[in-house]
Amino acid sequence: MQPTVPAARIEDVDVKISVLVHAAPYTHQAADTAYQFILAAIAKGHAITRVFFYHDGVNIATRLAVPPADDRNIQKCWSVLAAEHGVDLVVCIAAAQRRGILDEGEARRHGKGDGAANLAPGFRIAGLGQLIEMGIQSDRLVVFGA
Amino acid sequence: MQPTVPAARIEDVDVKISVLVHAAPYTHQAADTAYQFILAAIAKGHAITRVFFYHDGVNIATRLAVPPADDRNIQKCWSVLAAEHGVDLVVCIAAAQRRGILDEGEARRHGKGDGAANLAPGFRIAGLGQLIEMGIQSDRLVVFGA
Amino acid sequence: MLHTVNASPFERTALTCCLAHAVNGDAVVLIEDAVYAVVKGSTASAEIVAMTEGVDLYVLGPDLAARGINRAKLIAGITEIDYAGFVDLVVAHTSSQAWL
Amino acid sequence: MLHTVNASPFERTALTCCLAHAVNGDAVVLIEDAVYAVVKGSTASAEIVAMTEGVDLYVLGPDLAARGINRAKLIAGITEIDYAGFVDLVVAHTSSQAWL
Amino acid sequence: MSDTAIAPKIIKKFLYVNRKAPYGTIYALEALEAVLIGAAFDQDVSLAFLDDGVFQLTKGQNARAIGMKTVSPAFGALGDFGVTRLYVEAESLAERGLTRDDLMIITHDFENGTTGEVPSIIVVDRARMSNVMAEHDIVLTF
Amino acid sequence: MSDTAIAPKIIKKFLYVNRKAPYGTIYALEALEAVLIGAAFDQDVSLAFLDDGVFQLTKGQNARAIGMKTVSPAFGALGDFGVTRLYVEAESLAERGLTRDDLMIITHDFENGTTGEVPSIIVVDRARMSNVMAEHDIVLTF
Repeated sequence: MQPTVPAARIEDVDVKISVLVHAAPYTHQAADTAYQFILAAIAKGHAITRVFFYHDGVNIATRLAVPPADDRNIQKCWSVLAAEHGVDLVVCIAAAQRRGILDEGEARRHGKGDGAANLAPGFRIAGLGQLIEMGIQSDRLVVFGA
Repeated sequence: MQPTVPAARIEDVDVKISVLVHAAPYTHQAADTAYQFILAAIAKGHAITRVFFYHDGVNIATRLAVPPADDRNIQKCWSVLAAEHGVDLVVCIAAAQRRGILDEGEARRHGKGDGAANLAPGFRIAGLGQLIEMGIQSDRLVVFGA
Repeated sequence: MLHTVNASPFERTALTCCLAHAVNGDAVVLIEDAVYAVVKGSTASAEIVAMTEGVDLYVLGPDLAARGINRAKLIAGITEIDYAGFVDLVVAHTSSQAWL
Repeated sequence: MLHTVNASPFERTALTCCLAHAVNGDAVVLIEDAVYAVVKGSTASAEIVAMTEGVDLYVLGPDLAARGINRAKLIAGITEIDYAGFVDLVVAHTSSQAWL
Repeated sequence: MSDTAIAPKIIKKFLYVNRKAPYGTIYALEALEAVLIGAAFDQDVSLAFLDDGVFQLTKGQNARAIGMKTVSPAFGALGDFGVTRLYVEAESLAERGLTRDDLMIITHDFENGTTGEVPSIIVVDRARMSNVMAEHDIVLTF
Repeated sequence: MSDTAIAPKIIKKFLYVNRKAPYGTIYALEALEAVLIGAAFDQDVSLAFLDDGVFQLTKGQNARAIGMKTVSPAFGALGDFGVTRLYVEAESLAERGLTRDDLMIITHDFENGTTGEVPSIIVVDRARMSNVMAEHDIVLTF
């Protein structure tokens, strides 16, 4: 199958794209579509400015998920994306606290005990300002949610 | 405001009710409605056979959530319900593994490191059989979801 | 049978689906965002009036209050209940079904 | 402007809302469960035909394949794209809006 | 699993109601997981497919291109688990441009042990679907 | 927060699109949190309320009875954050049995520093709402 988007409408081969992900992994397909979209964008030579995880999208970043062996591991897909392509994966701190996704600093600050941090490798927790900033710094922003 | 359900239609004052909760805390109101429903049922003298958390409902059971100080703490509400009224709160093991909710045994079994277990007090993780069993053992089953 | 609907009728089709299956003598409880369905003058309320003959319709008062919907705005024929009344309805019907 | 819709038109009203706001020259991409909208003979496809004059309509092929919808079942006037084509559409439009 | 050791005396009629499309959300998959576990309990189990739930049963699904697991083949195993009644609503099919021919063929063995297979899918109209729901003790919606 | 120290040179037009009712889901609340943080960035910020999003602006909300926080008062503070344009779609109101009088009064100070308050809510028809969307660089949907 050939994509039939008119080539004349494509402006550039090196566009800065940022992505906002709103929905929980597995429960909604949004995390999967966002991931496939980003792979395709990278393959085309575009730059991914940042991925911001908001609402239940923050749950993608838990290192504790153990999906069935015959299914994809969504967190690992994203962690590999960060490692191999240097994609900046930012988890909203306010949304993450509400839902129980903590990095080591947060886990300590809230007295959750040693080893409690559940943020997966390749993700970082930061403020909503990072969402605005990625909107400013990128040429395109795409939202995937539910 | 007086409820106007015809009293003649109410069969019993000691009915066994079980509750199934499907939706993520905060994101959907389902966890709140289920909680208020159960408080009202207990106040009326009914027995809560069990609450089973499925789909994203398993996320209610994380001990790592730190909601804003001016908001309710949904996990704590449920943990208190278990402590004060002995309500059996069962988190589906398959749904929980997929979403990163683990008790100590599971955390150890999957090599997540000491202190990684994030199941809150008052909840226990068990198989889907507990859902079927509660259907068999209770007089009524109510589903709250999204 | 007791049916529960919790989604806004303007966002999801769950209420329509429910009403298409509710039969004479059934009860329908609107909770959470579904309570918007019974606001007078809305497109959803017109559908409810047309489709609930023989069905008892209840709405959860606390959810109305949260959303600032006062009783004067409700269409006729709706019974407002609180959580205790919801429990009574569950007890009064041998089975219930959630239209999620 | 590029619009994306990902919900089934039989379950949610998002597609209707989107089409009511898409204007001449806009593009709409149907992804995930929204791809069911373009199945010939469905109530949703009738609405699409009526509401997309002047709007370019795209559907994500991988989502069609997952759901077992082969091309023979699609209404006319739909362009099937893959993820790369989706990226091209995002690039080709200065802004995009997700109807969630 | 220790769950299956309970061997309850009570037999109830369980109806699993499927109203969501597959892949876009996980409900179809996790409902099926619940059905397969539940089948071990010697209860009377039926499934209902209405609204977008009818999409779960369509032929030709292949989720490889979206990086997911194809759910539909598992329905073929239901008969082996003693789940033999899949009620499908005719109006839901028609509204979605589907006919019975768009659905997978799902069968189970004759109950009396003679050879041959019986279709598990029972297409019913909306009024009959309401009756099916009313006839069950427990209605689990996903 | 260190985020605010970035002081970007580029000014873009941000539109926050609100299409969900409050309380039933968290989208209204978390969208508002994003708006309030975003306001610190010296960008051009507007809000759009259409479909069920118009319910966010209704008078008389009180979530105490459902054990939740009442979201609506926070809209009154938007003016202080420099967010002065709340586009509300007329058709969305009408379909829901609402009029402008059912909405809260939300105002902001005159921009030139003279005394007096200006209404922040701008009721627009659907065609104008499409234009509003098209006029913005970044459309954030919640």
